[in-house]
Amino acid sequence: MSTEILNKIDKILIANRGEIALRVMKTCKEMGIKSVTIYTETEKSYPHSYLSDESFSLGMGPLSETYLNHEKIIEIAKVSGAKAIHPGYGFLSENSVFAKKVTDAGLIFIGPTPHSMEIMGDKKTSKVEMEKIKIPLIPGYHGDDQSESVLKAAAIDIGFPVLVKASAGGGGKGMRIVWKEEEFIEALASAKREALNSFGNDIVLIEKFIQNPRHIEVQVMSDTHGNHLHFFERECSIQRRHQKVVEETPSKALDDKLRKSICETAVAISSGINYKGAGTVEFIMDADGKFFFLEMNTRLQVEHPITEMVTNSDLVRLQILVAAGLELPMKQQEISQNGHAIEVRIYSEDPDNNFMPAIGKIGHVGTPTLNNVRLDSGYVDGNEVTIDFDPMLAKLICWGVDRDSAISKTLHSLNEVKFLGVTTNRDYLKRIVNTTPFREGDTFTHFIDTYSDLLKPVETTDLEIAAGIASFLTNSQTEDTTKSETVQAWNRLQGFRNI
Amino acid sequence: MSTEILNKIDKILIANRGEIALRVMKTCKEMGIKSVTIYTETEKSYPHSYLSDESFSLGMGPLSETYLNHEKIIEIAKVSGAKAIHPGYGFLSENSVFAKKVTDAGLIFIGPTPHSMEIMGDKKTSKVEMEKIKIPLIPGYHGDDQSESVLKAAAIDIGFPVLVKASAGGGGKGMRIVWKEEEFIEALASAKREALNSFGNDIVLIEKFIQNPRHIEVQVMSDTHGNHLHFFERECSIQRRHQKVVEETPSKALDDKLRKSICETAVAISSGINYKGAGTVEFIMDADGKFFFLEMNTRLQVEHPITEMVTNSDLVRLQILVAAGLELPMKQQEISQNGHAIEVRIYSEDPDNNFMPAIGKIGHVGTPTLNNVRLDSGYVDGNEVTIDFDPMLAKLICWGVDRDSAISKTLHSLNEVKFLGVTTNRDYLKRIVNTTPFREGDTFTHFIDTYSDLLKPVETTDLEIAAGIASFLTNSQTEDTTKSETVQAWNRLQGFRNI
Amino acid sequence: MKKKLIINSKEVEIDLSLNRDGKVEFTFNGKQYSFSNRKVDSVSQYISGDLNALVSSFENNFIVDGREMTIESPLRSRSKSNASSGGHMQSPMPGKILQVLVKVGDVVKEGDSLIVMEAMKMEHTIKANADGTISAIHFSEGQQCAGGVDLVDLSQEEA
Amino acid sequence: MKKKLIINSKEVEIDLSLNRDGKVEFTFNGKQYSFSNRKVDSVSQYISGDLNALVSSFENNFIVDGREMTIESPLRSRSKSNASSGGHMQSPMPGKILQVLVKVGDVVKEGDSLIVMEAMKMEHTIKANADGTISAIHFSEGQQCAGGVDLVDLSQEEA
Repeated sequence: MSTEILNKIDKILIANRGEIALRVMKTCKEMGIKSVTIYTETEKSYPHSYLSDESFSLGMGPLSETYLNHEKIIEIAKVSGAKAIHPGYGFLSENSVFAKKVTDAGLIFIGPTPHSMEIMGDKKTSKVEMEKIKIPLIPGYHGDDQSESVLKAAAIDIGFPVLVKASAGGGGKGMRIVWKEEEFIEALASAKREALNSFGNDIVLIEKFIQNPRHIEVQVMSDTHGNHLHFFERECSIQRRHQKVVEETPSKALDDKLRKSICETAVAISSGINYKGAGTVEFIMDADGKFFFLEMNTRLQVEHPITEMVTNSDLVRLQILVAAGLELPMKQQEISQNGHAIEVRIYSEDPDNNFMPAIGKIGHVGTPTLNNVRLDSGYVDGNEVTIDFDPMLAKLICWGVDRDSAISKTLHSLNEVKFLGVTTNRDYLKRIVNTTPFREGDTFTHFIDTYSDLLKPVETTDLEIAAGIASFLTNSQTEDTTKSETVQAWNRLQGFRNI
Repeated sequence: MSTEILNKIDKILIANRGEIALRVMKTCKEMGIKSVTIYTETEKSYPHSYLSDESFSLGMGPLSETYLNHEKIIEIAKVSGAKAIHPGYGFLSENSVFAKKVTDAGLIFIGPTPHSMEIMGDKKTSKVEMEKIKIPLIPGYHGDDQSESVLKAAAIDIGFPVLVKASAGGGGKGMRIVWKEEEFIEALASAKREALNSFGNDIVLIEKFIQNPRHIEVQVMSDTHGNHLHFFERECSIQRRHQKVVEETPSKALDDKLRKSICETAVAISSGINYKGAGTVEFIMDADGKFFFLEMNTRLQVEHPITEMVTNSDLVRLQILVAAGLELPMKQQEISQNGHAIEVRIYSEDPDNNFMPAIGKIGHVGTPTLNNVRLDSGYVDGNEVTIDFDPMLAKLICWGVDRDSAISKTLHSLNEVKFLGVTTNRDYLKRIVNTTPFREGDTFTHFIDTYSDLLKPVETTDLEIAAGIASFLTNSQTEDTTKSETVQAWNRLQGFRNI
Repeated sequence: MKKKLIINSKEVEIDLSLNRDGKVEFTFNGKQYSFSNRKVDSVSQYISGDLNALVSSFENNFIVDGREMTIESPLRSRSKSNASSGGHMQSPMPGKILQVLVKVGDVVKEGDSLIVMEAMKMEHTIKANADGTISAIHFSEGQQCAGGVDLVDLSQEEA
Repeated sequence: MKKKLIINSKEVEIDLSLNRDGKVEFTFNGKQYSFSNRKVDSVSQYISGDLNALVSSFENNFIVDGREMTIESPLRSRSKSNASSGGHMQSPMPGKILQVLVKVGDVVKEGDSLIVMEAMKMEHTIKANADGTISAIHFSEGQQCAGGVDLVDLSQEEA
């Protein structure tokens, strides 16, 4: 198979940055495919700019002139001799116009067809399509009439609480929950403003808001030979600011029957629209196990590694095989869930101050030591965290034989993967996975609001502070001596924890 | 299960050092079991001495007073409240006297019964036992009469080439191949001398020497409820000085039928002697697929991680479960081989100067970046490599979807896992796995001698040296400026690889 | 020897009795502590004694077995003393002012929303950190602002 | 500017024309090279230009994309000049002399075994590094020896 692939795709341009650029690069290295990366002039010290086989500067400027610049990226691909473009997630990954330009330039776009992207790219169009193939949908208003009065009437008709969502949106931007009629107008204005800023489009839709819902999504992968596979579910209920922070698979909320039903629904969608490549079908599930189609992401998902660990597969590799026109090298019945995996997203932010993003210089990135633990990060020692890009520093993914073991490994590894010098949510993530509700699987999308009392910071003890002071004092002590003398001094130390 | 385990074993003393102590510690951390380690006064900067929950000094002195001191180790276990002792490999791991003392002290020995260790600990006794249960053995002389003339006559009778081996031996010490009758006496003297030095016992045995043999071993695991499982084979044919340097699983030399036959033979042995815990049955296999019992190692093997990666299991966890008296949590038919794994052993030695061990200070240990790659090492930045212990620095274990992918990942990762400051065999290991014979699976125990021409160092090119010089020169350049100024200078650099 | 330190932005005093050869002894908050210290790598130390813990540090950032804290000497302090207090509401990071919800002279209560700004593509609401009267507003809607600058000043009633 | 370096224990001369702001240009072995340099971490740099490579270094130890080499300045050289040459066979590391296979006055050829020693629990054979006559033997059987000391001296015939 490897020669067959290399004949088609021997060099890939990765049209992204940070951890996902490094993630795609790893699979390229494993498959013997050369990788080409792009970077802006301010990113020369970030590893995605120098760990690839070749890298090209995008210059300086706003995103539209760099990572979103269709023409420049396609030109770099051609100059470098890349045969295909991997868009990662975000940026141009769900842009059908770009995908078409790539194909028109004689290059392979590693992703679905522009047509699939168009169907799924707009929440309204996608729901119309889903109704055709009888996929369950949440009651809602997806009309063209966007006048305040019509939207308000629709909200009253659906019944509060309702959700106001940007039609073109994602990632929680342009999204508001409205609990009471009298809050509707202000929330609508705020959502529309954020939508316009983020997506250049302020069309919104209104939906029944399901209380205590779980976010369950199914990973699908389709080739161009009629094989539509799924790689089981992920539960991503734990969210802050409507963005996922903790994801896991399998979901504790699914029994075998429900799992089969939701996964088969996802495959009904991917085969129904004749999908190609990797995609994620997102569902919202209520307490009774009723699930509704939410949206389909036509790209690799941030949280894809937990699926890789539990199904022992490499989704980027499969994306590349499919893009090269090959058949998927497994059958559905060969894919199984083994053990449990949890991903936590490490952000440079202060969870105890309304998740305010933080900036700074990373003095040191810690390394996880346990087996079957992955740290997907785009930062190395000395890198600056700036306001130019997303504040996600890394994803920590821990696999265990069972859920309890995955939780223990997550708690232990979060202590190890320090980002010295920057305020992060590491401690907060530990608090989340260590709560009784999380341990018991009582997870739903308002978990963080509901259990905010359990998530309060634990006061640092005097003893912990004293240990920090000891280190501070000996740090200043070592400043006065040379390094090697200090090491000898430690070696001379006698009686440490002797019996 | 976790409560059941913790009720029996909530704290383990690890009676070992280096990478294997850290390896056992990882599983303890994952299972919520406290770990206790031991160290000598010269080892305070090595991570096994401070990454455990508790650690105790063994003081100073020869091994008999430290890592081989039965009484001191058992005393530390009792003082610390450990419920069980994990011996790792080497040191006391196959010492039945120690195992018995541990049990007599009311502690659990994580390993087989002293009786199994005694049967398998002596090569002669074990072969007598194997004959009883009709396991195929190599033609040889295992007699008590150790006079030069009798041994020589036996060698002539078996037919040259023959192998002279220390009866109590292992790891290639006290072992000599004799190709011609006239070389026999000198080789015998040398083997006996080395045997006496290493094991305090110079009894040797003589065997038919099989040319171009493969070393195939089978991982077995048995519980105390009558379940005797195997975890498939490992091929460890690539050896230098009779010590394994490259191991892999599955073996290219086995087809399904042969694999079934050799694995079932191994289980016939473990069930035949009513074995308990983890063990490895070693076979030698000739070019026709005929295999002969070599020996059984009654402990965890150095190369166990490749089995863990391919069967997706944690052998240390299973050892602990069995030691606690629990049933193995899987059936034979649930264990399968998935993908391919290769382990290479990184030694501080100069392969281009007769594998002469090297010492020095490790300035920096590199980290592997690809997924499904493990570096099991007992060293951190700043540690000294001394002559006091084994020169193995680390084991690099790479898993790939197939053998070619595992080879690519090994080559790539060997570049990453530098041990700056110490001469290592990293480059040599790359040469081995990159040869055509290795890639084609033409592996046998004399691979390194046979293909020595293919394993010669490749001359460093002027261009590579020039890149080194560039780094040397800019290193001295940065010495004149402060660190932060230098970083800014790099950031100011324009036009790097611009298009 | 008495010594002042700033820990998590608060000044504390310790009484240091020993600090050499990797050993340190001091009194903090009325209790006596004694620790030994071994270097692990360029950022980490293993502290043993009253607590056995891995401590990593970079500049004034310390992590004790996963717990983060800042420790610095008053002479070299990098943290601004009491940022966003004393009636000055500061921007947490560079961004754009979207909405100014108050005007000079307004009486506000602690927690009232004053300004909505956008930073890192998300909206952040700047709230009053005390009761008081708005005495100055330094930016208007649509303006860019740097990080750590005063946005709104509040004159507090005397207690 | 001409500059001498010791690379893999051999002295070479380079002609350095530029070395500032992370750029370096020089002539080596008759060819002109030009590189830029970016720091990656405390031990690694990314070198680009005639070759794009990660270079790690610690003291005189350099690794260029996995290839190891030593580079040092003649003034600060740490490597012993031509260890075990000039007719001195040295012990590679501390150990114990097991067997002395020659005596003073013996004529030996390059590659002949002279001494068997044990170090790190393995036997090592020390061989003649040139043709010559044994002029001195510094240890006898059973003695411990340090690393890097002369074991046997050889007087070489004049060429």
